[in-house]
Amino acid sequence: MTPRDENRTLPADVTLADEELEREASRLDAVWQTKRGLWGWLTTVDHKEIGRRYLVTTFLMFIAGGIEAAFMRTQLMRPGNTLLGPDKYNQLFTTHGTTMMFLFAVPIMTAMGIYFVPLMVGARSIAFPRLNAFGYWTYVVAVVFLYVSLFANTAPDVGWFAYVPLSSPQYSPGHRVDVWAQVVTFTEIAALVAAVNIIVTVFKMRAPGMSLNRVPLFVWAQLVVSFMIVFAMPSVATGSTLMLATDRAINMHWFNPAEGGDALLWQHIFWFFGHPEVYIIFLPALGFITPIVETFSRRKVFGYTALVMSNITTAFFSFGLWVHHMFATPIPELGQSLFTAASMLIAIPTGIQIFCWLATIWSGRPELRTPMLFVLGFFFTFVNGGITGVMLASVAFDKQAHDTFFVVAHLHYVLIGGGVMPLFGAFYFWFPKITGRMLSETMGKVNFWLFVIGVNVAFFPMHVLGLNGMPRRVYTYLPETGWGPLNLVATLGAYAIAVSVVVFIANVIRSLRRAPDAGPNPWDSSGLEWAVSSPPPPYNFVHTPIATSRHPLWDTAIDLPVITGLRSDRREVLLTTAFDARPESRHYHPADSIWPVYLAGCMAVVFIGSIFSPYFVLGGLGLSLIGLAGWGWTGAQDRERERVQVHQSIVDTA
Amino acid sequence: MQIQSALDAASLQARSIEHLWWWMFGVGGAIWLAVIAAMFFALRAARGRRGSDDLQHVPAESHKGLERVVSGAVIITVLVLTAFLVADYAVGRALAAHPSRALTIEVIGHQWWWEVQYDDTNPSRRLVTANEIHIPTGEQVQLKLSAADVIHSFWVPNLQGKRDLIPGYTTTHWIKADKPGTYRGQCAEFCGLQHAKMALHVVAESPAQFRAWFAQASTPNSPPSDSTSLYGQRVFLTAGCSVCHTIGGTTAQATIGPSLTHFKSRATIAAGTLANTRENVEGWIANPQAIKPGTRMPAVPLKPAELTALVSYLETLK
Amino acid sequence: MRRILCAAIVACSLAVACEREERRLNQSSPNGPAVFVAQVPLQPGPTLVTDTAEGPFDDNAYGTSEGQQLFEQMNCSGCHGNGGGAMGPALMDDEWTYGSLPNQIFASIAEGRANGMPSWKYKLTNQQIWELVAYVRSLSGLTPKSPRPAREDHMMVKPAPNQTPNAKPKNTGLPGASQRP
Amino acid sequence: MRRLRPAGDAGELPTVTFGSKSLMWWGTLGFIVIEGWTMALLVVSYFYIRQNYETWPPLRTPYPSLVIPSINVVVMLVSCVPAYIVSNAAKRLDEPAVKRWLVVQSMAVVPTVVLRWWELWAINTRWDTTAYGSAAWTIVGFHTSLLVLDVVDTLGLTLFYFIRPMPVRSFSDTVDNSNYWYFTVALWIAIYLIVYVGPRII
Repeated sequence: MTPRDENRTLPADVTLADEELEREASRLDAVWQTKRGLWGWLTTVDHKEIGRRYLVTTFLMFIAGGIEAAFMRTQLMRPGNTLLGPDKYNQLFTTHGTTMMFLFAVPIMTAMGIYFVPLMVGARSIAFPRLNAFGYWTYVVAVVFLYVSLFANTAPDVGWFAYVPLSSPQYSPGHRVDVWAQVVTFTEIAALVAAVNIIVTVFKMRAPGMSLNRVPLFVWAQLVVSFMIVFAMPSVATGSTLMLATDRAINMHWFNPAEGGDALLWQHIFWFFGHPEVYIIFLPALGFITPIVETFSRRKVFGYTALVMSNITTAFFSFGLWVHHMFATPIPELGQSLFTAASMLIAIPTGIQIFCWLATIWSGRPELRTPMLFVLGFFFTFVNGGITGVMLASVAFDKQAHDTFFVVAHLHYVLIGGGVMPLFGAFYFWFPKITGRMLSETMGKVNFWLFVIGVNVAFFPMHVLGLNGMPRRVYTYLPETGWGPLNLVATLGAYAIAVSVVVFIANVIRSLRRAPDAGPNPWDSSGLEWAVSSPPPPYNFVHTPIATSRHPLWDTAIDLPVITGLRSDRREVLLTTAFDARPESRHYHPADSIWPVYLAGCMAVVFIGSIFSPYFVLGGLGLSLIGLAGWGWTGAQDRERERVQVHQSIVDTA
Repeated sequence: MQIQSALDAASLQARSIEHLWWWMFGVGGAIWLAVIAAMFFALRAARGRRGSDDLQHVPAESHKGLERVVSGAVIITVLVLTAFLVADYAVGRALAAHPSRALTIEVIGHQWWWEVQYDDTNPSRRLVTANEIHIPTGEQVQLKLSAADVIHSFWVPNLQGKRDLIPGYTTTHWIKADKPGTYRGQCAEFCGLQHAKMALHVVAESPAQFRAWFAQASTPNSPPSDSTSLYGQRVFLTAGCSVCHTIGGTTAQATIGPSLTHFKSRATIAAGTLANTRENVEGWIANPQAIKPGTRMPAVPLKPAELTALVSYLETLK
Repeated sequence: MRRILCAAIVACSLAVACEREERRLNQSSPNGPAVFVAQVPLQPGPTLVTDTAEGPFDDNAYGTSEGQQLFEQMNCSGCHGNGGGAMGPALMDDEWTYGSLPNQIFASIAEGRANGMPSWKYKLTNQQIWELVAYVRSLSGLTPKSPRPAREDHMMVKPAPNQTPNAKPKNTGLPGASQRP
Repeated sequence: MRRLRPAGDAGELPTVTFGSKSLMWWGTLGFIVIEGWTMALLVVSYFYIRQNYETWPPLRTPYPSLVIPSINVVVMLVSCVPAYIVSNAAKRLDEPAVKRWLVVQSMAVVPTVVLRWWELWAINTRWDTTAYGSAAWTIVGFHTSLLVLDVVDTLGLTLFYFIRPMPVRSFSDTVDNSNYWYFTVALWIAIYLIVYVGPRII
């Protein structure tokens, strides 16, 4: 039973009457609605509710990291400044890096996925909603833990890369590094859980007819990145939780050279995660760009297949270039050249994507609305960072530029240009969908120009500073180095960025105070997420839509074919085959549950406690048994009404 | 003016890297301009089609054209990258080239200063100093790099790219300075509280001058003559300085801190943080934490008279 | 809600954490040369005064670890054999010939003791001696567990202090008193 | 808002599916991949550390003893039999058989955890003596966490089956539980060869 032959059997002019739809909608509301009040807030498993919280929390982290950056820039504004001592400065730059990488960039990208992937593939929910909630709460634990530590003078002070032996117990006494290791552990758990969730959602819950070659590029990016997370995150989890934390807590010798341990092992483990990490941030951002470019060029994207392929190749290559973070360490020449080649190779798929978007704009009818502006800002800024990236791939040049402000400039051009700018574009683009309200275009343009100018003023001078010999992670510098003026310029740029973010926040507050004015599809865009009301109802779709092309809303301008028959008296989702998305089964969808937040609490006891005493670990695991039991506890709901399929035979039970 | 810069090469190695940089800068800059230009062209070219309401309609021929343009751009990218790769490999070979035998200097990174030892078959003639490396110009010098505590990175931009000093490893580095001068360097791998103030100076001088310096540096000073310096020496040996520091020709032979045998011959103190002047030295000894918060040098409580005498003694260590 | 809960819990231990993590750098000691201090070991100066069972660095991780470094650099292990004892008495057991109170250990280090323990009052500053006191006490589990040092980046010749079980501070005889039976 | 045109009916589709048709199967697979990959990284690190030694295990370190680990390997392999029978019974929705054999499986898996305790000490060196010890302990320790997790899962499942009638879909979950057990056992055989037998060979 595929959508196509269904189309043949059913007359094309029959459409569902509005009152019928409303009755169905109210039935679904009764079943899918989250309870009001604190309890409902704690127990909800609605992927949109969780996604919205994720977005808010991660954006708060963006602000926190930004404030830390502002402090650092102010300290470096002039030589010999005494605003911050080395101790505070080291804590701040470590917290800044940890926050931006682990608590902002990666989770906010997965947050976008958690909110939009089910909508874009036309599913009623995400594959494992309770796991999804658990991931969010675990992430919240990391946030709270790091920031309480910061105010308890216990923030990590060894850099977001925590190189041993500096982070080994002898040179980092106390628990600052333990905080880092466990914060990383929590974020790893959260990221992995979200990744599995998105992979399964994309493979098993796509709308009928959405074969892999019709999957929106946003979803493709999320899928590819989820696979990258599955293979990258275990690496840093291994390093931080199973090696560094055990070295510090129970005196293991993973990194003790005197007992056969190895300091370079950490760098391999860390960068085998650390480099894909960059693309884990960057690829979803590219996923945001395509729908924005399509919508505001009024044209389907040029080179869909090329874009998908470059996504996948980028993901593969990104695991083959971690050593270019280690060119200054004793690594055989030949090995280095191979990694140079790989590092340069990865520029090709990225280039292809940029060319495809330019071609799309070229042959379309661009409208310079705010989201589109941020995409142009992406070209302007990111290409610069990409080129310096290729330069840094050169072993010889990297020997000079490595660990200098040149790298600081490069990575901010890549991550802000390639990550944050598309993200802001995405905020402006999808804010109406999430809140039902438009953001102000004028404030948006102010926000954009301040941001682009700020970023370039703040980070371009750093290239020069680096080449003029300014190393990274210095809390101050001598007047005779002559680095003062450019640092002052960079600091002013940083302030400009701060102002532009304030403008954005003001813009959000302003439109949240107004009445909903967006409507389901304010930009006349083509994705399935625009087929439902803004904000979407808890069940997303009254009837699961059928994807007849890559751009359902553009190609089926008149009426949308849907699959009916999912039960509305209990939470049920439609599963389809992994590749060509033929309807396969209806799947029970779990109810709201307190156990995700409870188990996240247990995780907190286990991992934070492990810093102080093994008894916390045992206690936490003991408590989590209750949680697991509660999680697994399922009554025999309407047992007789299940239809069971074992292999091909379908059995009706009872 | 820049006291340490990769763009002011003074050695074989730094210059080849600098050439590579300017070359990549030219090509990279051109590519950036091209892409941005393409972006603005795309916006302009599209303007004509504004308002026509055939949604998503793209004429097939323009599609063909697009395909040609895009694949052209991709091919150019590939070519440029290949060129970069070749250039990098060539420079890499150049950097790797070095003679079989050469003057070998061991550099050991400590939190937060540099220990410098000139290899010698005869251990007694092994010259130990700190934070200042003298090398002869015009010949390849080998640096043997190791770390005593955490990872540091040896970096003198005008002379050579950086090389990490990693506990448990010994790495080598080659420098061939081609014009005399003093070149500042700085630790490039984050190494703790005073990473920012862990600098060193490389003094490149003609082989003759170098030999002269070496001979002078290898012979301890004669004991001080005047009474103040003598008192100062006694302070040094009794007040606790000798627990960490070495002064050749005296009973102070500890190796926890930098060797002070020819203290006065160095341009700076506190690992390139302050000029080696009388006031600075007095201020440093009186309260090191004020200058390098976290340094291992404790503030030894001394009476003013003791401090003055101590400094006058150190002044004699030419 | 959970945020508030977490915050509350940690807020209680906040003060502790601050103290434990404080990087107390080698301050120039406010009271004259070490020699005068060591003669009155019980008043080592306002910032570092201690007459109690708690040394000024006992609950400070950084200070204890500085003491660890000094212990090695001053070659204390030459006699005390990494705390296991050799020519000098063991430091990891609960036998304290001259008392286990911080100020007693301070006196032992500063003044030196019979049978070969040299006097360090001319070699180390008060703070350094107090850091050594904290480390020596951590060896036998007399200091709070949380700030105690873990393994060093050296050969594993002795169990790390963070593994030593907590011990009751013993005050076996002040100088002159006989050893415990 | 667009009008919706019914173009198909899902009412006839099954609500409980087994194997790769069910979500839980994919989820289980996801975590198998993650845990397997983590273990792979640990094993690579183990051999990376090995490069720092001339002899393996290091000097003055005895070989790991083989008795207990070998016994446990056998126990685990045997315990796969009830697991297999359980999953087949579950696919037949044969509740009595599932209950019966889940009890057998529980009795078969509990000893593996008990044996694991001596297995850890069979490494014959402490984790805090050398990097070799650390590596071995970390690998076995990490596997222990997976083992305990799955044993708890099995016991809980058995308990539930006896406490109250289970929804039909938990028969599918039961199959996935068996699959995860096969993975745990397979992983252990690899570790047994690397950590316990390996040092005698390489």
